[in-house]
Amino acid sequence: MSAVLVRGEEWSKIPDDLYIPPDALEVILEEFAGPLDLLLYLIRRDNIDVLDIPIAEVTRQYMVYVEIMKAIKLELAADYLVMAAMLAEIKSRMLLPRPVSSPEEEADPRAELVRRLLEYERYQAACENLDKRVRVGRELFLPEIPMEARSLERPPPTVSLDDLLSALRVVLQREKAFAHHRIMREPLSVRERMTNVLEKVRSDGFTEFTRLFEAGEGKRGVVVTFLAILELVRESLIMLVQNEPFAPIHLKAAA
Amino acid sequence: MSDIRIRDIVQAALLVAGEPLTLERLGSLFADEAQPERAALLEALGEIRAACAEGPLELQCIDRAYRLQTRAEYAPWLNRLFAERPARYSRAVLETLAIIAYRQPTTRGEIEAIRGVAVSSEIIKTLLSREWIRQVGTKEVPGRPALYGTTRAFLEHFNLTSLGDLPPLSELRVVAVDQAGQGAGLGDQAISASGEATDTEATDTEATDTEATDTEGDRSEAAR
Amino acid sequence: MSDIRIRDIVQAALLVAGEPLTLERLGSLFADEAQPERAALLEALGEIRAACAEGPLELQCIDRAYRLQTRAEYAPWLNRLFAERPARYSRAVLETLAIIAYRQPTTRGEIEAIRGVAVSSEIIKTLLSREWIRQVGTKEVPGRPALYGTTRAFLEHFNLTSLGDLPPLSELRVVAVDQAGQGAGLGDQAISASGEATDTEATDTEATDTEATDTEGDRSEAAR
Repeated sequence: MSAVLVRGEEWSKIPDDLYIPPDALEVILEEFAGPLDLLLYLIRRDNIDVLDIPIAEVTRQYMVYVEIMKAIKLELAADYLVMAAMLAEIKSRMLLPRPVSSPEEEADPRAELVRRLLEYERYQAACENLDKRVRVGRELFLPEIPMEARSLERPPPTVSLDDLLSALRVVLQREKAFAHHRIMREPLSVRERMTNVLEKVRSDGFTEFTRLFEAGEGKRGVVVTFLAILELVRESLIMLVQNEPFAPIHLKAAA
Repeated sequence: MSDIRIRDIVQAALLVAGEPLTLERLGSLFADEAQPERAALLEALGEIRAACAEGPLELQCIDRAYRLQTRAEYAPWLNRLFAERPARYSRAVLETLAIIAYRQPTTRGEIEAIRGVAVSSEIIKTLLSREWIRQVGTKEVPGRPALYGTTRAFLEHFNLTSLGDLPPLSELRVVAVDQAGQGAGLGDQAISASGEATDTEATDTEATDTEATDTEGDRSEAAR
Repeated sequence: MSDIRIRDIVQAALLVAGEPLTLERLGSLFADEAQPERAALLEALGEIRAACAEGPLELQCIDRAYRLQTRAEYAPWLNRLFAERPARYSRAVLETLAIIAYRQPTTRGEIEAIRGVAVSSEIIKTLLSREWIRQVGTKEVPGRPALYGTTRAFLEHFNLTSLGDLPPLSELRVVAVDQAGQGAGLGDQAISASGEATDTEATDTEATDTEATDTEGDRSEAAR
């Protein structure tokens, strides 16, 4: 924790005619990581034993800083005010005469504050250690060597047919819960052909019906294609057009 | 510290720069008073080149800038370093793919209706980029949804000559009923309950690991 | 090509990987039939470490993974290579990080209790976006606050082989019995109680937990 500096001079008392450039204000506030940090700073600056804090004096100094922060209209974190209240309370409790006849000795009002300061001090030290470590991008740099002849392969995912089918079984089981969906009546070869037909027909022009059939496929192929076309028409995915009876039939994707 | 040689500094810079370095840029590493001569830098580069002869790196000069790169001979090993691990598809992706296979041409809405759960665009994108499905058209209903079908690559991956090689649905249904029956006296409720359970699972996975690589999958699992 | 040594391949991989590599990952560079033994890989790493002694690099182990990095002595020159200054983090950010590192898994409330000041979401966001911390769970207390822990990226950035590499937290100073205090001496009981509360980790957490809610209460009161 470096001292609070304003224009290169350590700042412990506010001169009456204080002028603080706006930038310096933020520096001051940012310099302290919180009320405990400010208290520790005050304690260390005056070589005070944390275990025996002259609470009145420390409170006075703490308030000076808080007043500065207020005076320069910085939005003071509520925590600073909470601490101010705590200090004031400790101070007043310390002033109360302690009953001599008290059977149980009353705890030192400072005990909780001391505990927190000591605890915070440990982590402050840990923080300084961390900050001092050599770090990547500051003290350490990592080699970044390009690789010659790099090729990017994308291996296929590890999916087996069993995986696929067992996923479908789950769907089917679940589907029973959705009784209103009756799916997949047509043989798969028809569904596959539906996809193929859809790909062949275009939306911006007509495709001749007969061109969808391939002689090499035989009777079964013709039947499958025909069923596929019927199903596509039924699902309104394609339109059939015939200008007059016995004229050539044309197909068009419904778009 | 004083025994750090120009050559070591130049080498360090070439290793970490991530881009080729010109002589000017190399010179700028040094404080003004310690600025080496051009010749000294060139000498350092020469030494580095010579020292590299042993190892996996080589010094390249591209358009008057220098860089260290691995020798091409190392590509077979190094490619394995960057090889993507085979992805593992989530249940949601598999279900979607199965429904497209059996129900094609079909829309995302139809898949959602069957799965009873939303199908994220991630899932569709995953399957499209893997080229296992493709868009074969659009459906003439409001919103004009895309119609998807499976591809030749899909058939090839699963070693099928045609979709007809897939077991017919009726067979799967029987197995499904058998499996459901093992739960002893399952009424409608029980079935719908198990349906719900898988639903949640599906939505869970959808969010995170659509095409998670193994490690990513593990990580997100650990994070949960 | 046949005279490429394991060591050269490992070195090449370390130079191009851009992240620390585990022994498993190094092994995976080799085709199945040429997979070197673990011992051979460790030997290669040993040779690399020895060969580095001369140059600007050193071998470092981060969380059972290896990387090559420049020695800290080269920082003055290498910093001139990059126009961008290394990011500076405020003490609030670093303190928060240190507390998370030493107390993980921990909540924002616990950090606030130790620091005596609110931990802004900005701070947490900064640390999360640097991937130095991550949420590792939620604490089962009202409000279910997030539990944070540090990441592998944290170890990488701060050049730590493991969390155990961090110096131990300094001993909590023993609170001496002091009767000569201002006005009132510290009571024995109070001291031993507070001592116990912070002595062991387990009770430590409890102590700060209660405190956490305390401070939160205070703050909301102050806010009113």
